[in-house]
Amino acid sequence: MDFTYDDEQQALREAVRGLLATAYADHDARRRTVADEPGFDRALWGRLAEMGVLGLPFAEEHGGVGAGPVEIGIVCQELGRVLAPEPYLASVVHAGGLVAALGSPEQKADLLGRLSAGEVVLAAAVTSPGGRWASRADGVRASVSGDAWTLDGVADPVVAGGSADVLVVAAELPDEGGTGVFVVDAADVERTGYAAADLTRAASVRFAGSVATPLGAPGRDLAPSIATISDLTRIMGANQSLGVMQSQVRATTDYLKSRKQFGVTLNTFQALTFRAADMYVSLELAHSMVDWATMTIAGGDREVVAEAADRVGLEVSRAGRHIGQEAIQLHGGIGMTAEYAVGVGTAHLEVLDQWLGNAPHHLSRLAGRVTDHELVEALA
Amino acid sequence: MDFTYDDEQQALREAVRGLLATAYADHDARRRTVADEPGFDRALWGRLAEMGVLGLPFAEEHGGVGAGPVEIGIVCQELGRVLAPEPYLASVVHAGGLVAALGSPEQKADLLGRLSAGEVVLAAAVTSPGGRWASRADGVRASVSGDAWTLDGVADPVVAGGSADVLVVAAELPDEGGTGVFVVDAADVERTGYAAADLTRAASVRFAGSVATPLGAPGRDLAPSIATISDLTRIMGANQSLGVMQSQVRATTDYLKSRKQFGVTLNTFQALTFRAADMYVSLELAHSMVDWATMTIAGGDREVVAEAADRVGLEVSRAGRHIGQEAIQLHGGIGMTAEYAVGVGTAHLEVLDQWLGNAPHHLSRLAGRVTDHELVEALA
Amino acid sequence: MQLELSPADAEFRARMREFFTTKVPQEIRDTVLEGRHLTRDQIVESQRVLNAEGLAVPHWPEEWGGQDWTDLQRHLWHEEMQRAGVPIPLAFNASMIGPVIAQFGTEEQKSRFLPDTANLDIWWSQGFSEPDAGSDLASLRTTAVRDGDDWVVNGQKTWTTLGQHGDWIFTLVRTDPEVKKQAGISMLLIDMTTPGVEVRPIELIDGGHEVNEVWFTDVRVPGDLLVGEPGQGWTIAKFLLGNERVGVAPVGATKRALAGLKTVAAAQMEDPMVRARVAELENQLLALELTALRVVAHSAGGEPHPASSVLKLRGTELQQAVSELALDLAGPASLASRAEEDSPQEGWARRSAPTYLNYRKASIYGGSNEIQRQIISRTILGL
Amino acid sequence: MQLELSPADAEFRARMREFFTTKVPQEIRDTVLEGRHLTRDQIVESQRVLNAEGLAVPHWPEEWGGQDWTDLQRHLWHEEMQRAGVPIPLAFNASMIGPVIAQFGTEEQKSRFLPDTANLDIWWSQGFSEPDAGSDLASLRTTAVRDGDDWVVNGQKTWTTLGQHGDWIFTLVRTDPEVKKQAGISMLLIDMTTPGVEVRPIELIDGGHEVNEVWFTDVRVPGDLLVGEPGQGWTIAKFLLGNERVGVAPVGATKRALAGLKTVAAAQMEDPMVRARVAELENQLLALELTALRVVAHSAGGEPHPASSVLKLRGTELQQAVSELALDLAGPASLASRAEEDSPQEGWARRSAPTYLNYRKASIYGGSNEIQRQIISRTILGL
Repeated sequence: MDFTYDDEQQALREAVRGLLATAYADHDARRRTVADEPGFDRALWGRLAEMGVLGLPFAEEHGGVGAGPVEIGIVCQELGRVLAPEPYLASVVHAGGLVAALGSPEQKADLLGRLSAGEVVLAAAVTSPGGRWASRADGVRASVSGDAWTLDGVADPVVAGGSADVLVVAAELPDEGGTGVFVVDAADVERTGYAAADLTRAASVRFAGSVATPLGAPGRDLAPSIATISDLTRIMGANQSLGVMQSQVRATTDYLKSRKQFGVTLNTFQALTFRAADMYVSLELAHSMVDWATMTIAGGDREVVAEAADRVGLEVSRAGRHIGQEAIQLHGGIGMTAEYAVGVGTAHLEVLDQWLGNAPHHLSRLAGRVTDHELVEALA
Repeated sequence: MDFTYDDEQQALREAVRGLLATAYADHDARRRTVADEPGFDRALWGRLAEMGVLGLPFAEEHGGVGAGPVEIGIVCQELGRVLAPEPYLASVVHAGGLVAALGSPEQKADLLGRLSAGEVVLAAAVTSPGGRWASRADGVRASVSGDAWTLDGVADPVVAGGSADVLVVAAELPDEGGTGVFVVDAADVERTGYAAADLTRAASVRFAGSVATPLGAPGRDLAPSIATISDLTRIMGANQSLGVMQSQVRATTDYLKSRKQFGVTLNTFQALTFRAADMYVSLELAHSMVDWATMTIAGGDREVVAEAADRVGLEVSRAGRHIGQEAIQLHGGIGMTAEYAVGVGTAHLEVLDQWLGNAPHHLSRLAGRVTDHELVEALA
Repeated sequence: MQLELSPADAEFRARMREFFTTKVPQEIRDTVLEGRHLTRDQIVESQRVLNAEGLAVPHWPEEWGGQDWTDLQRHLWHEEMQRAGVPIPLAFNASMIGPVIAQFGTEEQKSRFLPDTANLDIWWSQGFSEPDAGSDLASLRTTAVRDGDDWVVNGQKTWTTLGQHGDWIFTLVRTDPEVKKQAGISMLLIDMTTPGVEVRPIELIDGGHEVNEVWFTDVRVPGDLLVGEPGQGWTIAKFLLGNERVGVAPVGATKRALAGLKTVAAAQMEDPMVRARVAELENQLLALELTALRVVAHSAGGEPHPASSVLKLRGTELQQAVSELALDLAGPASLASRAEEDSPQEGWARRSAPTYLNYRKASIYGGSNEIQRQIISRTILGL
Repeated sequence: MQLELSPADAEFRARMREFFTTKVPQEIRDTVLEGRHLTRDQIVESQRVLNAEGLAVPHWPEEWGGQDWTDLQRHLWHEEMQRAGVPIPLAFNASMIGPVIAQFGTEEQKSRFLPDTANLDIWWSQGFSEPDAGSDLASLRTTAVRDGDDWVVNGQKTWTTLGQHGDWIFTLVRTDPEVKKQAGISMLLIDMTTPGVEVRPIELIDGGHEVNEVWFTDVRVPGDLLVGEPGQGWTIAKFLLGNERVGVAPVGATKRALAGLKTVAAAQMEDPMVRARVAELENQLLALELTALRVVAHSAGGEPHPASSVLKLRGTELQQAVSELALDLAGPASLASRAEEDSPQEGWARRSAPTYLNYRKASIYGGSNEIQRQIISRTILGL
């Protein structure tokens, strides 16, 4: 049992942090980037590809690096620290994860190779309008005629869907055959992009007879795999949230030390410093859960990962709401402004949770299983 | 709409407060009283009778005073302020309430007359061991032979059951006839008295062929009436809790002003004074709900009273836990001692809630009805 | 003690309900009820409808359009407006500068400003907060220097809500830098079209343009636009900020928002955990509303009831809690915050994240919740 | 990073589990697991079983019975004890005075006291807090005045846990009233049978007799019972209070208590709100346990990890929250707190109110949660 990074992991963290510092030296840089389309920095995306970060999760034979979940978590934490709007979670972890899990060798080599090289952006279209983290598709239907598949319906939100070149789409198979996963060229759909509250981008995607290629062997019900990749994405999203929260606690602490009111700095007021202490408590507890959940992935057991996703999802959602709200409150008015990173961080935390699974969702699932075990075991 | 007491109500408050101040001038007096049997001050009980307080809810023709719910609430608040262990809620409000609602004219004149005069103590036996605020009896069964009724089974907790002269008992009627209510002479049962955590008294009562007289006409299902009297008792219990909380907030405020640590009084520490402010917020919100619930009784609508009991039960349980816990915490070690009223008050608040209905219970009932209305209306 | 309204008050309430639901345009009310943004014109139109009926500024002196209502009647008026989705009369006009001019202004100021203020012919902005004077308002730095009969104003105000719509702004300025900081402050009324006044938008995290910075560079203000005496500004500001007993907590609007969620997220209301969360909030809102009624019933004369701080504190907490529930009910659909109206996601769900973020301000502005706790612990508890 | 225990650690854990569940008497373990009170004899017996196996004081120096374990092994040892219901070795002996004597004591003090302390042949009490020196420990007033080779002690200690069982008491006393308050404090070991020592019970709100006042009236203490140097008491006390990295939060015991409720209140586990409450607590406990593991894994050398304050703070909050759940599940049965064993109400339900009340102390003693927040904000956050 070991909660520390090895030297290579430390080096990866430093390298990613260094690269992100050039692109997002301050919050103004992030503001400028999200003010324009595509809502992220394509040059930075390219440098992440060169550094191997985009190919981190994928096998070397498919153009990737073959790193483990801890490394991917490190990248997500660093992205979170600077509120980077790059679609790493959506494109690499989620959509790339679906391709890596379900694609044929040729599809993997093609799509993951180009994704790793920064040549294409992928997006996963798995949620229907009004839908709530289901692994069964219900907004898009697949039809087959001979070997030719087409899709009809709407997916929304499709995170990074506006800038994606290729969509990885969950769709209902004919004859109640369950949920299939298809690759669709973004040129063959109707897309309406929009910004979420944190100014990261998503899209509403309409399929109307769109030509689709099954990912892997066609016609199988892939709902369990979709669920597993969602769980993995949830855990990596929690890593990203952790990075955001770390920055918020640091910013709040710095602000309390420097901001004066009534002739003294705010850290003179015990009611405020104690609330900062409570923020730190939430942060550390969430940090532990994030590390744990990330480590569970290596074991490769789907049910263990599903459990870990619910547990870290609940913990990070609670911590994120607490820290995100207190960060604004302890900053006062300035925390409400788009010019300042703290309030935008609070928006980012909510977008991550509502996209990937919020506290009531995870709690409801955990509550359903509460009598299935006697004790929750931290160590196997 | 009026939330103020009239002159007579003010006078009643002053009179009761004055009388209680002679008996419970300080917490030591309460400690001495609860250290001995019967766990309350019979002399004080007699003086309450003389003052008309024991007969407050009952019609003049039955030996009572015929006062309204506001007056009874005032008495309960004052009892709560000094943590008085007298069984007013159990004997007058609950057991007396059952007699007043269900008894024949003769039974009312007899039992309520003697109760009002302080000649007998009544207790309501309506809960089975492990039972949870049900209005249907399930621990005691009634049998009839000719006109002669007998009871068998166990009721527990029976608050004030150890010192009661007469028990008012809910029992299952034969042939699935619902729940009846019976009067039983305490001499005809086996009782094991005990102290609750706040040192008020309850008892386990075993009926074994105990001779019982039906309250009112025999053989009817009285579960709805039992529920209504429980609701009324819940609301009066909330009045008593309000008195306890008022004392706790006052004691905590006084302590913060006088207790020194690190060379200064505790009210120098903003983290503590802000928590006292939050206690005050809980207190005032609960106060409003208690006044409102008490006023709903006058309308005489059972469903309105049931709703009010759930609402005030939830609010007072939440407020009581918050205030009770903070009162101890802000006092530190001394709040943990039996010598000091604050910690005992916390125990008293919990005993009242667990006896009459705790927060999860009331919340669960309110949640069940949440889609039956659009808005909750404060004013009719 | 009694719960029922008197027949007169019940009749009063019925009259308010009737007027609000029939005379204020439905489109304006729907906009409020659905949590969408009102235009400047809608706000003006609504207030003029009220003012024509004498319902815009009932708490003002009768000679300036006020009504001799009890506090309970004002409460009922305020609740019924929220219930019907009627925009509350612009606070800067109706609750802030109007009562100040009526109390402290010259007769000339009263006749010049009060009728236009009541009718929203003048849109007032508030110029109190500065970048380094938030909760610690008395340390403000904007100066007004006497020059002949005029004052020359320099400095910066911030968090000026809806300042982009403002015709005039009432400001706190430092007229005497030599004396104790509160004593050197005065209140000036400034025409925002005066040369040297510049309004710059501040973008908030919900993407809206709701607050502004207002810069004053050698702005010349005629001497007859000072309210009260020089140095009386702090007293006037305390009067202004403590003036509210009614409507401190947005009870009615929050109740409506919660009730609305039961309809728009009806399917999720089958979930017992959602039901419990709604039930808990409804109960807390009831306790808050009853407390507002108690405060109204107890308050005597012009002094604000100290429990107003309880209402502000709890009112904003519950407003925020309901916005959290809305966001959680919206789930993934909440990502479509800045999607256009043709989005397949429902409007309430799209607005849930911006609303959640916007309401974070509620516990900061108008006296932060920390200030409210300070007031409770000091003024009420004597700590 | 990896989650699995090393084979050696896994084997270690298995060995602990085996020993604790087979060698410590079942009756003692059941008493712990059911939340009943242990007698003095049970506590002594259990510790002697552990000590015979070298498991009572593993963190002491090896020559005095310690084991050269990693912090992780100590954590596993501690968790397995709680899981099996084994009473944790008496903290006053094993965690407090033992390490102090081993670190600061003379060789004579070590050989005289350490073996008996490890084996609980001496039951130690703690004499730190005073009526006017709680969180502000440095303002203590109990004095020790030099008289020949002896010290003469006068004063009063309070909150002396289980002092009624004490053979000896380690005390902080003021030996020099002239210097800065921390500098005038020394640590004395006092035989509680010495004339002038009087122990008076304090009754707590749960009805138990768990803490005491200890009065010293002209108590004569031989000079060789001073630990370290005169004036070193504050340093020693800080060492003693900061000595704990492992077992700061009662994670294992709280987990067991929560798991127990699932069994004893099985019928109520059908209620979705109860399930949600249990699930939330389980998750919070997991986060706490993982944090304890992170602290263990990160801590280097003798310095306590600053996150120990997180563990203490959160650990007591969760311990209290589980006791609240138990009380709410018990409902009316909880009224039978002081009923006898033949009560028809179940034991767990009868104990729920006293346990709830007793655990209120958890956030007060051993450094109140306010002190922990102070440590976090100052030491960790630099505020």
